[in-house]
Amino acid sequence: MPDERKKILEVQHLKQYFNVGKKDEVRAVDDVSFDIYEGETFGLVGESGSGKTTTGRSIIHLYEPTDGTIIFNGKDVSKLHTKKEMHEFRREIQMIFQDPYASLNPRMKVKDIVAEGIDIHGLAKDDADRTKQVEDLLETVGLNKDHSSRYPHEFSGGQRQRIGIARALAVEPRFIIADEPISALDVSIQAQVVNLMKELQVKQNLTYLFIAHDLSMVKYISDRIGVMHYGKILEIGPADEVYNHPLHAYTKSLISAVPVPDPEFERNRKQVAYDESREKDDKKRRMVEIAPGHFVRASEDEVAMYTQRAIDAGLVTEFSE
Amino acid sequence: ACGSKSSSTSAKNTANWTESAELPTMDISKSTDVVSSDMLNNTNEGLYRIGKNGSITPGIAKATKVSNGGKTYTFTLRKNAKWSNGDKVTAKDFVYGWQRTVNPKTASQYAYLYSGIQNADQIVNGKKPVSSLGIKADGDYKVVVTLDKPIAYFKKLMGFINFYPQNESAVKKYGSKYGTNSSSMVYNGPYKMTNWTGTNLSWKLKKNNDYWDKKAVKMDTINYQVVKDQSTGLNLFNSNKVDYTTLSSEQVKNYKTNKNYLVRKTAGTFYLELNRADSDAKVAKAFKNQKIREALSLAINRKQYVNTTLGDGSTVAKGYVSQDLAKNPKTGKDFTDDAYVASAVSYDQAKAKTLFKEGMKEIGESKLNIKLLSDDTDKAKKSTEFIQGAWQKLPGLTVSNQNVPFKTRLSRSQNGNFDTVLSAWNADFTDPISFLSLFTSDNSYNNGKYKSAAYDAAIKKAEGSDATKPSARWADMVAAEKQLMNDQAIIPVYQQANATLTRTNVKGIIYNTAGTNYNLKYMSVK
Amino acid sequence: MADNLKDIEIKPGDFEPLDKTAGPDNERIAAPSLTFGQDVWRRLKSNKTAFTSFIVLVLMFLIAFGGQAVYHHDPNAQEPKYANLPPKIPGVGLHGLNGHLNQSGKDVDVYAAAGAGKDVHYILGTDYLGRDLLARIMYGTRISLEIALIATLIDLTIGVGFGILSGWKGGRVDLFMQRVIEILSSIPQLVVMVLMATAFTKTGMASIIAAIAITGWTTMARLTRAQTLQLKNQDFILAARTLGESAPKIAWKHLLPNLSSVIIIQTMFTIPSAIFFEAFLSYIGIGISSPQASLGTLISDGQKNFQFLPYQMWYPAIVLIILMLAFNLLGDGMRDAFDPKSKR
Amino acid sequence: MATVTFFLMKLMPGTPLQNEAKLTATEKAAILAQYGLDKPVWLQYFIYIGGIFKGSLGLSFQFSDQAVSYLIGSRMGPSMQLGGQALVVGIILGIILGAIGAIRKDTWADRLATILSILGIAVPSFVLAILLQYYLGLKTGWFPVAGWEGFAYTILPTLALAASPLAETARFIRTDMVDVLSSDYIELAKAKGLSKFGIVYHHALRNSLIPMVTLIGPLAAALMTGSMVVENIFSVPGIGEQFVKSILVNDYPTIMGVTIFYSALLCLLLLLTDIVYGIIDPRIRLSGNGD
Amino acid sequence: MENPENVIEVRNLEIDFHTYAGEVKAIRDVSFDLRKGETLAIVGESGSGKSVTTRSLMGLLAPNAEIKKGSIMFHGEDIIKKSEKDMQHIRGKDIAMIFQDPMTSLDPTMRIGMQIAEPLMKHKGLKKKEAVAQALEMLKLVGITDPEARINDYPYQFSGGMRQRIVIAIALVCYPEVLIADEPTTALDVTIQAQILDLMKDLQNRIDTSIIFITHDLGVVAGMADRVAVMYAGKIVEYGTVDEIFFNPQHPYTWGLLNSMPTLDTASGSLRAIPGTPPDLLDPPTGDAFAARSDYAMKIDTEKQPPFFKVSDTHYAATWLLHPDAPKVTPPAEIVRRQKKFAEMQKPEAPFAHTASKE
Ligand SMILES: Nc1ncnc2c1ncn2[C@@H]1O[C@H](COP(=O)(O)OP(=O)(O)OP(=O)(O)O)[C@@H](O)[C@H]1O
Ligand SMILES: Nc1ncnc2c1ncn2[C@@H]1O[C@H](COP(=O)(O)OP(=O)(O)OP(=O)(O)O)[C@@H](O)[C@H]1O
Ligand SMILES: [Mg+2]
Ligand SMILES: [Mg+2]
Repeated sequence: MPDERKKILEVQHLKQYFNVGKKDEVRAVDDVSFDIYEGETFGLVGESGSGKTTTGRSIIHLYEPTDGTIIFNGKDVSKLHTKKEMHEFRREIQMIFQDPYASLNPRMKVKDIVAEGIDIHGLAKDDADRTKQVEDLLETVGLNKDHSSRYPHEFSGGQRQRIGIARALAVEPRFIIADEPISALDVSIQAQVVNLMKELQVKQNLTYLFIAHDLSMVKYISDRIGVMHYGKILEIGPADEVYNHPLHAYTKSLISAVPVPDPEFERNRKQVAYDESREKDDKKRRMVEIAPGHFVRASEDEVAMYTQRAIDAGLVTEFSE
Repeated sequence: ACGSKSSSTSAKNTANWTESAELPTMDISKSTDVVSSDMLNNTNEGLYRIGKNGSITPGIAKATKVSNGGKTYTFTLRKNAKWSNGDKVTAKDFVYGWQRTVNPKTASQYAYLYSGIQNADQIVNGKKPVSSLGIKADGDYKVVVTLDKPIAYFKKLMGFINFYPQNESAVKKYGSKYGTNSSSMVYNGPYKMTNWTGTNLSWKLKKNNDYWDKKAVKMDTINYQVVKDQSTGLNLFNSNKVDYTTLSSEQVKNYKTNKNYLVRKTAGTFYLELNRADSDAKVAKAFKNQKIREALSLAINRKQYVNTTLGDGSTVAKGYVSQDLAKNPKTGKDFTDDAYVASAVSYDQAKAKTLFKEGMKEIGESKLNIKLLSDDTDKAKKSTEFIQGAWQKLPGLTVSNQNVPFKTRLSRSQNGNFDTVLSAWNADFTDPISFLSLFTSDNSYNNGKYKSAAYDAAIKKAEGSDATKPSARWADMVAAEKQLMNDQAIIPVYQQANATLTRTNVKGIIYNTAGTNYNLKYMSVK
Repeated sequence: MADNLKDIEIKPGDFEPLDKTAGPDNERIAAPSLTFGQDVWRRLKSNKTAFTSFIVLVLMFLIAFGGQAVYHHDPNAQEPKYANLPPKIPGVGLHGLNGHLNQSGKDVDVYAAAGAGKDVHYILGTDYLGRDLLARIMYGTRISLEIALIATLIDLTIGVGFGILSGWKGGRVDLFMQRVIEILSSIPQLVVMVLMATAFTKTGMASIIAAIAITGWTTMARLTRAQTLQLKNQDFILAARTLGESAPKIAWKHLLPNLSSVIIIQTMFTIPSAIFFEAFLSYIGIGISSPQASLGTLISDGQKNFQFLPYQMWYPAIVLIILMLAFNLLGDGMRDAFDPKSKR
Repeated sequence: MATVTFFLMKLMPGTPLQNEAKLTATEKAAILAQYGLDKPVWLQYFIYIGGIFKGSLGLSFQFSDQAVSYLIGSRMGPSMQLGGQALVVGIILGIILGAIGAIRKDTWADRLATILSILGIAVPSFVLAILLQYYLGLKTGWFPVAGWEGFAYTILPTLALAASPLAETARFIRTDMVDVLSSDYIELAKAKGLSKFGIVYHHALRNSLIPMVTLIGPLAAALMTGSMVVENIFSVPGIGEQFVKSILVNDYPTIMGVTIFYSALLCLLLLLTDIVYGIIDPRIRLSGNGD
Repeated sequence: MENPENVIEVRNLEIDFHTYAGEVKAIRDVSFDLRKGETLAIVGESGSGKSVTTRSLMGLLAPNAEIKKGSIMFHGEDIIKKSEKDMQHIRGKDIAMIFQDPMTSLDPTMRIGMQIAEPLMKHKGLKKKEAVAQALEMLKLVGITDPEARINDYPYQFSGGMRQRIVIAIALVCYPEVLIADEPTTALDVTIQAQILDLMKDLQNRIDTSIIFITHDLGVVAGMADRVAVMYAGKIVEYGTVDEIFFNPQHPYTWGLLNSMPTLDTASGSLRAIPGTPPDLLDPPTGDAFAARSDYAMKIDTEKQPPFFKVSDTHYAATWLLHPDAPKVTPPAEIVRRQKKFAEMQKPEAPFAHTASKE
């Protein structure tokens, strides 16, 4: 059971609102709670604008959360007051970005991009050490060391993404938030990056928060998946379970829409429509553990229904509760 | 041409005139500038009207009696003079007008001209009531003026617009609007003004049919337009849109032979003042040195300056007092001839250099930096550049120019905030004293703080004991001028002239060198 | 599809598996390494108009700042007797360059009239004080360029600084700073100049610079702010933040280099507008004070005699126009060169 | 703005008095009282600011007894007319020139349009004005040389003034339109089979014109500057010409008044363009505040 | 093979782009047909020439493009030879196009009704009123709710999915024979993508348009296409019916593509990535462009370009592996799995023969 493992990140009732008090207030993240265990990959899916990126950025403290707590490695992130603590935090948690074209400063050489973290945290003894570290990192992500004196625009999307990964790895983080790291890449290249990430996870004992809307890839890479919609997480569970036996109607609909590279399957595919109005009734909802490790956001009167679904799917036996 | 319908030049008895600046006011008590004084002079009339060569010709006054040793003047007014509102011009109008001007509440900037008229100074200072002014109406048609002391040029003053009568009912009627546009004003002169809104750039003078001497007035209309740019003026002249325009120096060069070319000398002298009370001790010390002063004067090639650089008809200054201003009452010789001190206004670069060296030695300095202050007009800039160029040829002298707006220059001059300043003085009336009174030790215009007992004494005599003795007074004034020049108290540069193009078919304009520019009463178009 | 297999000549060994280790590197980058700067330079060079402008400007700078070394004429040396002489180049009979002028309808040899000897000739003529016009134009160009450079400096310091700060801080600070810019730019620049000219009691460099310092940088601030607003949400900035980079360092390392194109382009437009501004001030009489000269004072002096001594206006005006054209065309070219859309 | 101007003016040397030296203390006091200069500066300030709200800008020094507001009011007409005409002429011609440049990008027509438009910026308005006056006024006699008596008199000053807005507009429209022409919706319009003209007229022009609206404010501001010179040369009784004069004679109340007037006008214009922008750009019009 | 069923026949198309660095050989000898009523999908990596190919059909190539060779026959006439004026009559009427980004494809300042009506006014000569009325019909057809109210709205008032519907409405309003859809759903969410794809299929059935569908998402291809062309480095490397491409792929690049995607059945274990990057088209390799990245490359691949080898009547692939003399290689496991499935499908008792039914 995953519970035995150490929780590296605990997100509790995170709320991230923008333009608070103004006409155009956006509740990008609205009461989101989840945990991530050390060494696992937690996938976060949902449609555009559902708040995935915002969640990621709140965790890494690019935004000041409106409400809620984020506990990383046992420490409350919002209580990291001293510069040193913040610095330490910045080393342990890193981010990989969606757009490989926008995430690298076009006016910097690859070696300086990769070394940025090394410089900030003073991780190199001298210039030679810095160069060596950069070259090692490039090698780790499968690039040549003579790439280090080139500019980002000379690289293809996949190569750039790998440079971005090298930059994140430079400070030897324990936790990486990958915000749609492959969405902008060609299919044939996506696998390169995903494979690299998996490899690194094993080698360096990394934990990932993997954000994507490509469900098949998320399912493939993640141990557990959270499904977001309108700033809320609707369902969390083991990847296979969520994918094969979604409990929440929204998850069902989402999965039914994923195109599959199989003409036969596609010919018989039925898309499940989702009626989102139900979500907006004013009922109180919270995350309920319907099956072991499988949570659904439900109101009290919905619990029975979800439980029944879980039973039907064989996720729980009738007596498990 | 497309826009030039019937160019009014062709129409009989109409002319198109230009002015170089707006008309700021038509209030006699408030006029300070040339344009308004020109307009007032032609739309109004005082006791006299200044005629050809500064002669005094009859105005509202029909007869004058001087009594009491030159201290009382009794003017008899003509009965047919009328205001444009129908009122008769009476002695009361003079009394009212004068009192209004000296009244400190009116804040007339020319009230100082009344100095010498009984109680005027005290009234201006607020020490005596306005009614105590030495002017009384004796019936409707007799004005009696009492002076503190005889004033030699008093009659000339009476042709100056500040002494013109004012119609009380009109002043009261228009209140604060009085004189701010052509219809809030009454006229008793040869012309009436129309179409002036108070701020616009064009207006008209129309023949005044209420004028007592209207038979003499030939013009029906004179159209005025303000043209600030001389090229524009020339273009307008050449396209027959105007009959008069002033010329810039380069324009002069090309129009010297033009049949319309006409130069008007003015009683205005440009001179350099040297600040003997300079805050910069070194400069003050230098300016107190006679040799240095002389060197600075000798270094300036005035002839070259007026001919090539200025080239607008201005002439080399023969001295401080301007040429053609006054004639020796006995010999008829010009003042400048009588009082000529050649060394003070000539050019000798070699001598200048030696003198300067000597002077510097005397004060124990080798280098001198002075600032040359002047207006920011074109002419002033050219002048300062020229002088700067000339002066910098003197060993050890560096000159930097400061060109500032006119009023700033004035106030800096008067506050002594300058090293040397290029100033101009235009005579208010055609008497050398109008110039000479400036440099008495206590005169507020003596910006350079020149002090000469001899000079002061000569002026005092001319204004006092010799006031009624023309020849003695003349001699006093000549002596004063010579003293000034020998001391090189100031450095006269040039006498100003206005080069114009004036259509040859325009006749009968009387130009004045001092006071108002011109008298259009007898103007005509052939 | 005609795949006539017979036509294909197969050599033995053709179907041997390829030895990958010997083959070309998978991650090889073939294109030569061009830095951003080189790339811009290349595109600029290929834009003939802009490149010509660039050359012209370089020449202008050289002549304005180094010309005196070759053409030894004091721009302030007066020779009043040779005032207003038209251009004369010995041996050139061309009207306009032979020292003749049309005066009152007659062709006059002005040099002879002024009593100038055979050896006296001024390439571009003289002004009203007999100063060498060519020397003065060179000098005036220098002063104008100096003003332009100062304006640029102000743009680069105040403008860029203000823009970055405003954009980076965002929120209320930004709102306030934007108001400041709005207020400043709602004052016509001339008005500021007038205020300055009067406040400084003396016109000249100081007041012009002050006026430019007050309003000249607002466009630059606006542009850099807009760009900063865009940049600051770019992933690479976020990346730097997640690495723990401090704000000033981000500004220096990430913002500035990426603002450079905007800044350079805007500078290309600041320069001519500063030169122009000065010229305008000179025209209304509150510009550089004599005997210093700028192109503006030269033109406005010359303009008064335009009908008689056209050369006095035309030569400085032509220099000014060329400067303006060159800077503007170069600016346009720079904009294209910096535009990623015109990559090809 | 008024505040800044006021205090700057107070810093300035010189007084309105012409013959200061000859005036007696009482007279000076009277004059100062007339202009309200006898009071402490801070009081003057509040009186002045108070006056502004009542529409009073004090009295002019140069025109004795003339209210600055009257001065501005009576001089506004010609300036507005010239400015308006120049703006209209400049913008319309500028749009045509700019559009030609954008549509025929990188051809000789584009280059010609570019050079023309940059010349409009490069030739100082005072040079242009005297050239126009000399050649089109005096030499050919087609237009009146100077003055202000009817429409014919407005043509040359309008042309002289229009050069810079024309140039600015042309450049702006060109860059903007080049952008617009490479946008996706133009591609779609091409894919619809619309003709080149149809694309430009129905899609490109409108989209490049909308941002143009924001340019009007700065253009108008530039016109104010230009008008000072042009009005002077063509003897137009406008406010700009008066402004230059008041600078040269230290007529502070007028300088202040005109400055405030200009700034207010500009603010008004900016506000107006904001509103117009909202009206013509559907994105802003309907959402209240576009992002 | 002049087939009357073919709406468009592209032959030996070669397109170069003139750039500072040299000639970009973007399209290198491309030939394909588009049949009436079918959906032809073109897949391939970014930069492989999908967009350029289809733009050439519209006569909308960038100014620096040069068509070196080849022909594009549309109703027996070569589009390449047509004048701009003639092309204007074809665009929007006979051949219509949808672009990738619905957010920027619509004129922000024009009411959508007008935007849809424009082609009608241009091609059918309709008056504005009639055109807008038809536009309204079209809006209904693409499933915009309450079209009467929305016809006068501006684009920004619609969501991305709605906008793409409007773009589709514009493209289809003249009932074109050919619809080119260049990555019409890439910018959209999966759920909305599914809706749009359904809509397109539905409309195709009604209007009987031939569709060229460009995408790099094999899942979408599987759902949409009748036939598929796989492009790599400016060439078509394999084409066939959708089942043939998905279940019996022959080109190593196609293998790589299919292999690098996790599917429903892909259990954990690593994905097989295609290593390296596509070649630089400034200087395309002499032989098989994919050789450098292929695990199955042979010596000849670096020397000679492979011709098309016939796999079936409808299926061709350009790889030397199909040469009779070439050694038999075992494709990756996933491909083997797929080929097994294909073999099953080919058995006579297979429920239906999808491809056969088309012919
Ligand atoms: N800085 C911000 N200010 C205001 N609103 C914001 C801000 N950042 C994000 N939002 C809004 O918050 C919501 C969630 O955005 P977020 O980027 O987290 O979504 P996402 O799930 O990552 O979507 P995508 O799949 O498109 O990346 C959106 O409606 C977005 O517009
Ligand atoms: N205007 C152009 N100038 C130069 N090269 C061009 C131009 N347009 C396209 N290319 C080149 O042509 C090749 C094919 O481009 P194309 O746009 O057809 O690719 P694509 O397959 O549509 O890719 P994507 O999936 O990214 O849309 C690319 O290498 C591209 O760089
Ligand atoms: Mg996101
Ligand atoms: Mg494409």
